[in-house]
Amino acid sequence: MGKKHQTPLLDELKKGKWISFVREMERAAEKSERTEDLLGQVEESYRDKVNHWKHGGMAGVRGYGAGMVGRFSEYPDKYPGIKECHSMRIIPSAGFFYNSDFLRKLADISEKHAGGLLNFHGATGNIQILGMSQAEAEDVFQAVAELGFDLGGSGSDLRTPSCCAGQARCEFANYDTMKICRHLTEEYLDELHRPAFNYKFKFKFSGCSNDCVASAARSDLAFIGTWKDKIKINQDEVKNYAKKFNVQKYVLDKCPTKCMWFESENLVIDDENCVKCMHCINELPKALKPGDERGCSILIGAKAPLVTGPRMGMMLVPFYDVNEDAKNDYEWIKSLISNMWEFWDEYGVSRERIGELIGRVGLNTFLEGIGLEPIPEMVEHPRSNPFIKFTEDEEE
Amino acid sequence: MGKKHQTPLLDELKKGKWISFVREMERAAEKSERTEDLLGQVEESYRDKVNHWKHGGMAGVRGYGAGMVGRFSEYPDKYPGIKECHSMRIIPSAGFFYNSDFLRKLADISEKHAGGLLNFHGATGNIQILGMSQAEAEDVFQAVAELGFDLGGSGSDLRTPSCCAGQARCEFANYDTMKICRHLTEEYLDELHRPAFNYKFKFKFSGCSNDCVASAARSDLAFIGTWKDKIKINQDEVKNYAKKFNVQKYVLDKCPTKCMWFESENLVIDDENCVKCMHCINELPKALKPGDERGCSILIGAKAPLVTGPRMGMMLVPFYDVNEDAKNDYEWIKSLISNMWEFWDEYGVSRERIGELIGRVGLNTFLEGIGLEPIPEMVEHPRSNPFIKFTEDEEE
Amino acid sequence: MAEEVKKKRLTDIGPHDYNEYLSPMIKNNYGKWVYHEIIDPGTMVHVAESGDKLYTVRMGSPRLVSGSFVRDICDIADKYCGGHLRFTTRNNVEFLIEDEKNVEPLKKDLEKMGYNVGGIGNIVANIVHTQGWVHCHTSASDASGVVKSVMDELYEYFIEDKLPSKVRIAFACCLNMCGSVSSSDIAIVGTHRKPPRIDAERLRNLCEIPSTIASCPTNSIRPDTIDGKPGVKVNEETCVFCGSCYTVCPAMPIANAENDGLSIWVGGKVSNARTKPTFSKLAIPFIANDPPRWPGVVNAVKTILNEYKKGAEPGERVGEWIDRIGWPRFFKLTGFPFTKYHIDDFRLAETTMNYSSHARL
Amino acid sequence: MAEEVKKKRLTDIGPHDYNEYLSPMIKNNYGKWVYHEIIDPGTMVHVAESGDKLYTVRMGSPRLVSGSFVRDICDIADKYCGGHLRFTTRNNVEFLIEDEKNVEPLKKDLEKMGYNVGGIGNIVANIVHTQGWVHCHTSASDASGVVKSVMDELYEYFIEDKLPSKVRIAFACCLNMCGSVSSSDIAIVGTHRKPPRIDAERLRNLCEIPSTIASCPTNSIRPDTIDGKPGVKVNEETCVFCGSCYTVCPAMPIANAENDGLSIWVGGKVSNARTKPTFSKLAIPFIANDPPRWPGVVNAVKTILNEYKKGAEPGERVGEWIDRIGWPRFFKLTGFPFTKYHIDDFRLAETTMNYSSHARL
Ligand code: SRM
Ligand code: SRM
Ligand code: SRM
Ligand code: SRM
Ligand code: SF4
Ligand code: SF4
Ligand code: SF4
Ligand code: SF4
Ligand code: SF4
Ligand code: SF4
Ligand code: SF4
Ligand code: SF4
Repeated sequence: MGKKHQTPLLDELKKGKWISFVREMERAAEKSERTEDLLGQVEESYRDKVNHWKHGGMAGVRGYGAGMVGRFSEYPDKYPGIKECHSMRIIPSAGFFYNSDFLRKLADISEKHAGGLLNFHGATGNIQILGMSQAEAEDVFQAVAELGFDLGGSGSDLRTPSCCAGQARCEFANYDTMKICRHLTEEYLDELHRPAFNYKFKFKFSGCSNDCVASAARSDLAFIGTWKDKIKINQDEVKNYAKKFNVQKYVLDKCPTKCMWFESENLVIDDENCVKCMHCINELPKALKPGDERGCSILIGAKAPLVTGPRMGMMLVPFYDVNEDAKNDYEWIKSLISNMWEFWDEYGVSRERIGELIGRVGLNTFLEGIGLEPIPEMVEHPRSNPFIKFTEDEEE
Repeated sequence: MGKKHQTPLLDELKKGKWISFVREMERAAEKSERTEDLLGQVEESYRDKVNHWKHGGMAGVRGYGAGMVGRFSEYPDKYPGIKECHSMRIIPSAGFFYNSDFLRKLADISEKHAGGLLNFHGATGNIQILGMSQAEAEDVFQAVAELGFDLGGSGSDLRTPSCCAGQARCEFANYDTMKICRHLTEEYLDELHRPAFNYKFKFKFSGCSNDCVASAARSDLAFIGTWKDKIKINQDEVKNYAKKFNVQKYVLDKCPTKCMWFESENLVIDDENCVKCMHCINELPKALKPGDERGCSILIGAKAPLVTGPRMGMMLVPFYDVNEDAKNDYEWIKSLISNMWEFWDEYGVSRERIGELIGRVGLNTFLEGIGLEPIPEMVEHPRSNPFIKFTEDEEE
Repeated sequence: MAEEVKKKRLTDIGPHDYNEYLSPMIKNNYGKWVYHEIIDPGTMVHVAESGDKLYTVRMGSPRLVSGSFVRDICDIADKYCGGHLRFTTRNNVEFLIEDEKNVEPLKKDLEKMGYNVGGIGNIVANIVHTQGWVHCHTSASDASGVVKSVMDELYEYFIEDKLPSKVRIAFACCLNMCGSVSSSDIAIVGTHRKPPRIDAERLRNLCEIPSTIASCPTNSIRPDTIDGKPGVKVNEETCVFCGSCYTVCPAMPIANAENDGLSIWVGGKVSNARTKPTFSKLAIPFIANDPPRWPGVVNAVKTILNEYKKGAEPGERVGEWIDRIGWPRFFKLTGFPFTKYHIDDFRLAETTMNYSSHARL
Repeated sequence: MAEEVKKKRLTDIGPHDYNEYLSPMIKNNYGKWVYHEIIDPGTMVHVAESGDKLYTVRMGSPRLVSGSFVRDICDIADKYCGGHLRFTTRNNVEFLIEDEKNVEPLKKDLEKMGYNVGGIGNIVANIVHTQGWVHCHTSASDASGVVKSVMDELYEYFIEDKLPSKVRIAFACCLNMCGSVSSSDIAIVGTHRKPPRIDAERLRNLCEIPSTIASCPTNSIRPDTIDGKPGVKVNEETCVFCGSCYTVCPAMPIANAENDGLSIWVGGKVSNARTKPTFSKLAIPFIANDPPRWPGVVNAVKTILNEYKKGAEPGERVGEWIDRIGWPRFFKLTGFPFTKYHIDDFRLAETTMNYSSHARL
């Protein structure tokens, strides 16, 4: 293609040791005029200190209400290649495992039909192909579909679920994150493709409370692996670690409930008081393992700051027997999800995430609505204000 | 007087080892028909499970808008002695120190003019004489005044300040609680006697962060002793304690900032990280003492639950050089207080405590209003939501 | 002017000078105490730089006392303390003794007279409390009677030091919570469960409508027209029975013999020692009034205290113990049911949830 | 029906079966890993019950990549990993190696090609970030350029393990905060400082007034009549420049070249290890956009990292370090001024105050 735009400012970002996105854009621009134009517009943003995209605009694939984000240049005449510069979201392989065959073919598609630029991955977990016009959308989609991949979520729908590597490559996984991730994506394909919710809804699955997919911070429903029985201790390995570093100081003293101690040389854990935080297991992976009765906790309502402030996921179900439920095609969780969505549909307002709805109507109302009992694990502590709403049904 | 009313239920409360208020009422009733009637009405409450007082009603002393609480029986015919049963609040001696001479005379007054029942002390700290009619108010007041005692606060005024024993009987006191308590009571006598505030306002003074007068929980302005320099350590005494109990476990491990440790046998404190919580000093009183640069912290806004929920005092001034200011008749604190009251007067609404006002308008607005700079000690942590209100004056 | 003849009328004389009441030893050592030692639950000694020793004997008080009580303690003070005595911030009496050999005789005399000596160290402190049926129009329960019943049951813990730390119990007869009730190790609070009744006629005469409306924490009071005249109505769906409106407007009585009672709160503290001050949290939403001996409340408090005594480590306040074992275990140990009432639904409710996967399973 | 002829059009085929991409070793040991060891910041090994060992080499990625990049990593995967590779949740590439002797050659090849190997252990992790000026209409700053500038400066911390714990930095170009930005060790967030401008005409055509009004966190948008037609007005006294209205209504642009920039937040975390997940807190309210190398932000992040490295104990995340030393000391050490902007004034502001006498003096 050859360099059409001068990009002195962006060129500064080719210096330094960290891999440069500008180099990536240039490599793509070598084959794509539209990415050359993108470079030009971004350079202009660098000069003006302001972005040069028009607000939103439509883009999509027939039959789908989601999966593409429309993007139009503010200066279509100056940068005709990005007059339209939409991106397409593609459901990733769970755990982000791929092979070279698929990736090469996808690279080809992105160069053939779009700007040759991709995101591995978007913040929600989709593969994104950037720089596409509406006219090409169907072709790209069919090409991708032929590789066995489908469009991801966008808008007021179920967003593409994602998960940590889990049992595929991690000894800490308490359940099969990839399996349930794929299963529920499949189950709710329609909810994902055809936005009909009040707002977006996200699932994420982490195999343990290290939460490597950051589910607690950014998914309406976070599934975080845990266990019910005792941590398994290999005392010999404990002793090995104790030779190498100060286990008392760096492990025991940092246990949030101080439920571990040494009796002579042996490590003792008061498992009844363990909150499954993973710290000791992280530090002593050869010596300690989660117990055998495994499952996950379900946290609800995490989201970004707008409109009422950022929210972290809050404990809804301390122990969900996901491994058992897997045998029944995850029936229990599906019925819980449908109760939630019904409640959200009925009581939520437009652009209100489920966490905000619970904040607004109160946890009790929500629990009643979805048929769960209040339990102390849901709260940091019971109420401290005395404004109790006694109801008739509770009186003797 | 002889027993006029049968009190089978109250009689149950004369049993048991703890000193019985019923016995006290009976002892008073022996000399006072009105207290006999009070016993009768309380017995009736015990039977009906409901109180039998009319709501409020006026009572007072000429020239004063405060100092008496009016109380009228619901059944004046049945219990004529307590048709009126007001109580009078009397400013205590600071630190609640008395002698027998004064107390005897007060007992006499209470028997002569009221029901012979007293509270040592009311929850705010006043001496209360119970069971008085409006007609007797002036006589009681003059009799009390002759003993050198004045009326306390009630209604929307400055309430009677109170303090811990402080330097009079406690080695932990960082400043003279009794002196400032008396001084400010004197200074604001008019504000105490003639309610002109939006609502009540309370001062309490504790000599250290043990807060033996519970100022942090129940006073609009809480003065809590602290120090700035290093904790004084007597290493020999530390060693003595270490022989007696597990100092590491019960003292060091419980330091909120873990800023103490042993180096060989010697205790080391990283004073820069000490939050002056008093724990180590409490546990090792012979070994540790507050430093020499003493003063107090000022916390603002504590109050009971109604209407917006209970509030704890929040840090306003981390170190107030009260000992120095004492030399100037507490000028600095008085000007701070008058700034606060002006702000409260201007922006507060009726029945809004100052803590609620700060909650409503925001701490920054309040700080600007009273002329204090924002500092990090005021907050548990900086904001975590991104909704920053940038103002013109701050831009370069 | 007519006023002039009354010139001698005393007024605005201000607070009494406490110096008059300080014993010579206190005056000499004011601000110069160096340490104290607790000798037994009724006695402690403060030692000054000068070497002077001041002994304190603490005695329980029901706070609501007769003139005769006052004379009793004055007699003791005269006999052993040169007439000097004080009260504590929790309403106990303290005898300030300069001569060590007066300590034991003083205590004997008190015990002979039926008074309770104790309350120092790791004890159940005297219960701070309010007026109750004895004097307050807004009370949902009696105060002194509940306190007496609880203290009788916990008596051993006042006179002996056998708890992990101090336990402060507080009582308030309504949600106004006179006292530091909302941040006590154990708090007992008078509680209504029915909305206020409206006496339309009295309301017109006695109440200011805007302030009545503003008094409600849940915005449940709305202006209304009753018989063509201005009044208010209460939204019973949202009313939380707090009685705030009654405090402001006598024409909205809320007391209800069948439905009033007490709630139990735990784990608060005021001191800054170790942890920051913190509020008490709901343990039992409601126990019906059951005079004269309030067995429900007494048992609840006893249950908490027993579990605390069994489970807490030395030096742990009730709240620190619960924080360590977790609320689910607190409810399991005490057997108190966890209900929807325990889940906060007031203004800052969302800040009280468990935003983590931490759970004891 | 016309539809029938298009029957072969693929649609709704659902998520791909990941099993197709799992290497034989992973399939055999699925769910049966027993432990892992970090060999160096670029390499770790997972050991299975069977004794099988899976080596992982991690490589940095700018996330916004070209087809050529994809082919590069595919070549490597083919050469050493039977074509198997994955991406991490923070956008790194991971090569999954079954044969230990392929590890070092693979790393050499990557380095030869100019790729960065590292990111495992106590490192600065790859910065998760968003679109910025490259693709998003609401961005207050660029994303990739800031990230590149910061990572260049922190490069040594990606390839070497010399920090007390992992440091996760995240970037978002506006307050929508795509990503787990609001709970990162260090967060960099695009920030506006001027209210939106209103384009009355476009507003009428493009925006739904009720949802525009509802989008505002501070209720600063009110219905208004502009030239006799329905519109909105903004209360500039209360607007907090969040851009939420612009997200909903294109006719309310808020970007402003002179006044846009970045804010810095610290001390958040997502994991439940030790402490509960927590949000990042404001460190620096505003740093002007300064492309192409954003020295202001780079220095700020470097300053935090340096102090953290100097002061934190092994295993302490940034937030745990600050909790231990206290916020006043954090501001003192970094030299960042503490301002009124640091004091929360939003919805739950009152819960962030210091309700105690605890203070480092
Ligand atoms: C592409 C992506 C950022 C990226 O560079 O990776 C993205 C990009 C946009 N996000 Fe996002 N969000 C992306 C993940 C997220 C996440 C992270 C996550 O899902 O884990 C969040 C925070 C978690 C959450 O959902 O709260 C997130 C919170 C938002 C919000 C705020 C939502 C809220 O409830 O507060 C908005 C505003 C909105 O919904 O209108 C938003 C809106 C947007 C829009 C559509 C802009 C807009 O004003 O409508 C952006 C389109 C940019 C573009 O040109 O492509 N984006 N957005 C991510 C999606 C890629 C993917 O599908 O894989
Ligand atoms: C007598 C006393 C209780 C006692 O038995 O000791 C008391 C008694 C009453 N208080 Fe109180 N309060 C008493 C100390 C307190 C305290 C504790 C303190 O001052 O340390 C508090 C909590 C701290 C605080 O101020 O927030 C307290 C918080 C209230 C409130 C709630 C105020 C609020 O802002 O939430 C009310 C309601 C009101 O102000 O209308 C109240 C109202 C009342 C009224 C006047 C009843 C009413 O509805 O107006 C009570 C009169 C009872 C009577 O018949 O004597 N009382 N009140 C205490 C005053 C004695 C004294 O002066 O020494
Ligand atoms: C006499 C009194 C002050 C007064 O001016 O009247 C007082 C006196 C002492 N207090 Fe106190 N405190 C007194 C009420 C309080 C209160 C207020 C209250 O209970 O309403 C508190 C805060 C309560 C709370 O946190 O909820 C209080 C929290 C402390 C603490 C901190 C305890 C803790 O670990 O949390 C100490 C330190 C200690 O005990 O080691 C302390 C220590 C002391 C010492 C040892 C100080 C000294 O060296 O003289 C005194 C004897 C302790 C004892 O009773 O065992 N004092 N102390 C009060 C006695 C009340 C009573 O009759 O029971
Ligand atoms: C590969 C990846 C999962 C994936 O499916 O892609 C992963 C993999 C591992 N994580 Fe993670 N974590 C991954 C993202 C995360 C995230 C999410 C994030 O950063 O957005 C978190 C939560 C971050 C937070 O708390 O803010 C996360 C919190 C942890 C923790 C808890 C650390 C802590 O002490 O707070 C551990 C335990 C540890 O490191 O000891 C952990 C431990 C691990 C282990 C050791 C687990 C194992 O045995 O395989 C893995 C290698 C650690 C390493 O990189 O040093 N992983 N880990 C992610 C790599 C991201 C990257 O490229 O840098
Ligand atoms: S969340 Fe747990 S199971 Fe999943 S990758 Fe991280 S450490 Fe492993
Ligand atoms: S998992 Fe966490 S809570 Fe449980 S024993 Fe280990 S460190 Fe303690
Ligand atoms: S608050 Fe401190 S100074 Fe005052 S009596 Fe209690 S321990 Fe002593
Ligand atoms: S006073 Fe408190 S914070 Fe300071 S060293 Fe002692 S225990 Fe630690
Ligand atoms: S707590 Fe309520 S009922 Fe009891 S004295 Fe105070 S205001 Fe009266
Ligand atoms: S009792 Fe409380 S909640 Fe109910 S109407 Fe009155 S003020 Fe409102
Ligand atoms: S953070 Fe804001 S500007 Fe950046 S991609 Fe997300 S919505 Fe767009
Ligand atoms: S920028 Fe934010 S605060 Fe300002 S008007 Fe728009 S939505 Fe409201």
